[in-house]
Amino acid sequence: MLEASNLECVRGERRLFAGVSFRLAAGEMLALQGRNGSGKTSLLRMLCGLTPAASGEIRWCGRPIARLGEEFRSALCFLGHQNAIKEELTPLENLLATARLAQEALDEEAALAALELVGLLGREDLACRYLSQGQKRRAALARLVHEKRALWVLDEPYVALDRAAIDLVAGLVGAHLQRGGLAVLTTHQAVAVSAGSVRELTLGDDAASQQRL
Amino acid sequence: MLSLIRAVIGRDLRLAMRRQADIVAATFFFIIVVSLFPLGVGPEPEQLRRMAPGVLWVAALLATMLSLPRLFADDHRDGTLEQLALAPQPLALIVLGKVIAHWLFAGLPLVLLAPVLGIQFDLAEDALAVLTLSLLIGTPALSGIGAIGAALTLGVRGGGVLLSLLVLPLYIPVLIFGAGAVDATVTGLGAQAHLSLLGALALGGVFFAPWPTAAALRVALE
Amino acid sequence: MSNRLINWFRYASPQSFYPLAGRMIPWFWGLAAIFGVAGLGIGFLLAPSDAQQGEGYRIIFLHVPASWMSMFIYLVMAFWAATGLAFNTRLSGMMASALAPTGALFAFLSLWTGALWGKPMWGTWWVWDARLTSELILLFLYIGFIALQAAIDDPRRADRAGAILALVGVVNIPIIYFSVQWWNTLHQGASVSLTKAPSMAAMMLWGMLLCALACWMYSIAVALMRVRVIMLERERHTDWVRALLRGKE
Amino acid sequence: MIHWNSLAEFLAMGRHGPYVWGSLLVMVLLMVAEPMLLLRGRSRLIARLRRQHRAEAAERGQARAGDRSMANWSND
Repeated sequence: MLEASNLECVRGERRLFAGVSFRLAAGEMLALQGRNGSGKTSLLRMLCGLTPAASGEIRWCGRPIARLGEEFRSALCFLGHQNAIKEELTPLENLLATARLAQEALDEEAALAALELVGLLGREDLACRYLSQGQKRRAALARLVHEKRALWVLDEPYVALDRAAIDLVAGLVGAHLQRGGLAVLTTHQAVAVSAGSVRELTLGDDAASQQRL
Repeated sequence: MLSLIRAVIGRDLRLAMRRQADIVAATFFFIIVVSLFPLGVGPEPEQLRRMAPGVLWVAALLATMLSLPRLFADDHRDGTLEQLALAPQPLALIVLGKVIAHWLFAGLPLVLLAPVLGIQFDLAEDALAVLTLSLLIGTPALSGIGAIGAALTLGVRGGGVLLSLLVLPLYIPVLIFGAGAVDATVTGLGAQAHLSLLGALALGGVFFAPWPTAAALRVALE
Repeated sequence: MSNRLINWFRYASPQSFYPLAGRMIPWFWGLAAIFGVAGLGIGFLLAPSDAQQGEGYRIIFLHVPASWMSMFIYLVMAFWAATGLAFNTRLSGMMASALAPTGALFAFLSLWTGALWGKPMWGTWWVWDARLTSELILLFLYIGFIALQAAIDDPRRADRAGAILALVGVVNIPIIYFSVQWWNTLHQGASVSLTKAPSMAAMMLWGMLLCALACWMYSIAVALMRVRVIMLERERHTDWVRALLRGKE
Repeated sequence: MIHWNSLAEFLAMGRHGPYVWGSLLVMVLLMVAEPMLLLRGRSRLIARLRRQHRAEAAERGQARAGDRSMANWSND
């Protein structure tokens, strides 16, 4: 379903990676690894279509994502490095606003259930600026509970989370894969998911591919 | 489509209400700038009446400039802008929603204050009415055109100053027709033509500006 | 047709354009010099004096070409910006940024010569005449473009942001010009204006055309020089720049 | 053919001399200065790039030597 061929990433005057290719079918997950600055986040942004690749192509269901545009974006759920949480809004408002902007039906009951699952019940009416780092991350990840779109692209989903929350997210990803979804995520930790097959890709392994231009 | 625009407006307005200090600051800036002019040029009613349209309109431009940098900067910082750019609808529609919201909390207060401030300048009733009407028609154009500048300077060094450099020249037609409408009323020429042209600018500003703004936002997100 | 156009742009890669521009520059300098000498010769030595304006009208031989060029260069810049956005070619963005300073220079010269013309003719350095005001705004637009590009570090991003700004500007220039003219007629009524140009003798027309051609050739030459510098700077890590610089030692 | 009778008359430009010559002078000055500045900027850029390229080449040579010494060391 998701296919990348010969991707090259240039940031400023450095080539972060080149010749990155992979293919991901339904129910599969790609775990991106690599040290800091190896271009993991850049690759994720490329997969979303935010950053154009210096060369190479990304295809979704056999068609280039640049051509697909909105059709691709309606199958994509991206969770970036930043939480995309509004400090002034409560977790509940954030969750509902995100769903509304993505044109997804999410009623308050379902949203509350999602917040309960990520352990934010009792804080759903507190402005996010009063939450801890980990709680903010949980508020952001609450989106995933009812997320039905096919491709999840998650940047460091486990960062700032405690053990229980990591297991919870891994469970959500596992359930998503079991439904036939796809996931691409970056991580520094090896976290087992309950279902689906995991492919691994390590960026910046060979010093030759990463060089000054 | 409409529900998306409504969702964006609703979210931005709610955020603005939680951060009222910004709106209040821009509004008071408008009031203070307008009130400073009589102190600077003297209290002769005749002179004040002649200056009023220009002063109020220039102050409105500057007050709008003040709130523009935050139009996209907050969303950019916390990652919401990426989410908006990845929404399965054209980004321009979302921008349109944000422009309307910006007008509601940055432009509308100026419109509502204008008659009160116009009294300070000894404007007659018909001139006050036209002043308010011209601001009502013209300020949406300021929000629309300003959004282009805000998107172009997003995350750029010295963005605020650069923003005024880019946007103020583009505001000139709005200023001319807006202040001209009041002027024409005062001199008894009738404001009809000015107001229609202003309306055309506002329509253009609100409905065409979101497209270059969306393009600039995508460039900023790369 | 469009296919051939794209091919043409692809062949116009910096690597092949750089030496080509280098070969063309001397020719444009030569043409600029010939036209300039001829135009100034006609304008300052041969042309008769104007009945109303005396000798001061000769500033027009400088002012009008500078104004023309400042507007024309903005259009060319917007054209390159549009092709850069449409075809994503590297050369287009470089051309746009190479043209901007020269356009700004001509806008400034147009204001300067306009002021020096206005003082003896109108008795004042500055008149809020529609053309002068539009020229001032054009200078602001150029400065905005240059400042925006200077503030963005990544050249590709700077190109695209500048291109959007240039296109927005080009849509706005007619609106601005129209609004300023409208404003001008309301506020100044029957006062003097540049539109009342002296009835032009054929010789004056020739002088002006030649001066305009000289400015045109000058702009091309300078823009090519600047685009070469930009190319070296931006492509400094490519093999062809390395080879080129090694070859010159 | 030439419009002027004397050089003084030409320079005076019918009392408009300062304005006419002021225009011409500034225009010519700027139009000469622009290419001059460009040429200077270009030669500076070329010198800087040469330095950079040389430094990079040296760095690369050193890195290669470093690899070799590492290899020798691990062989011991």
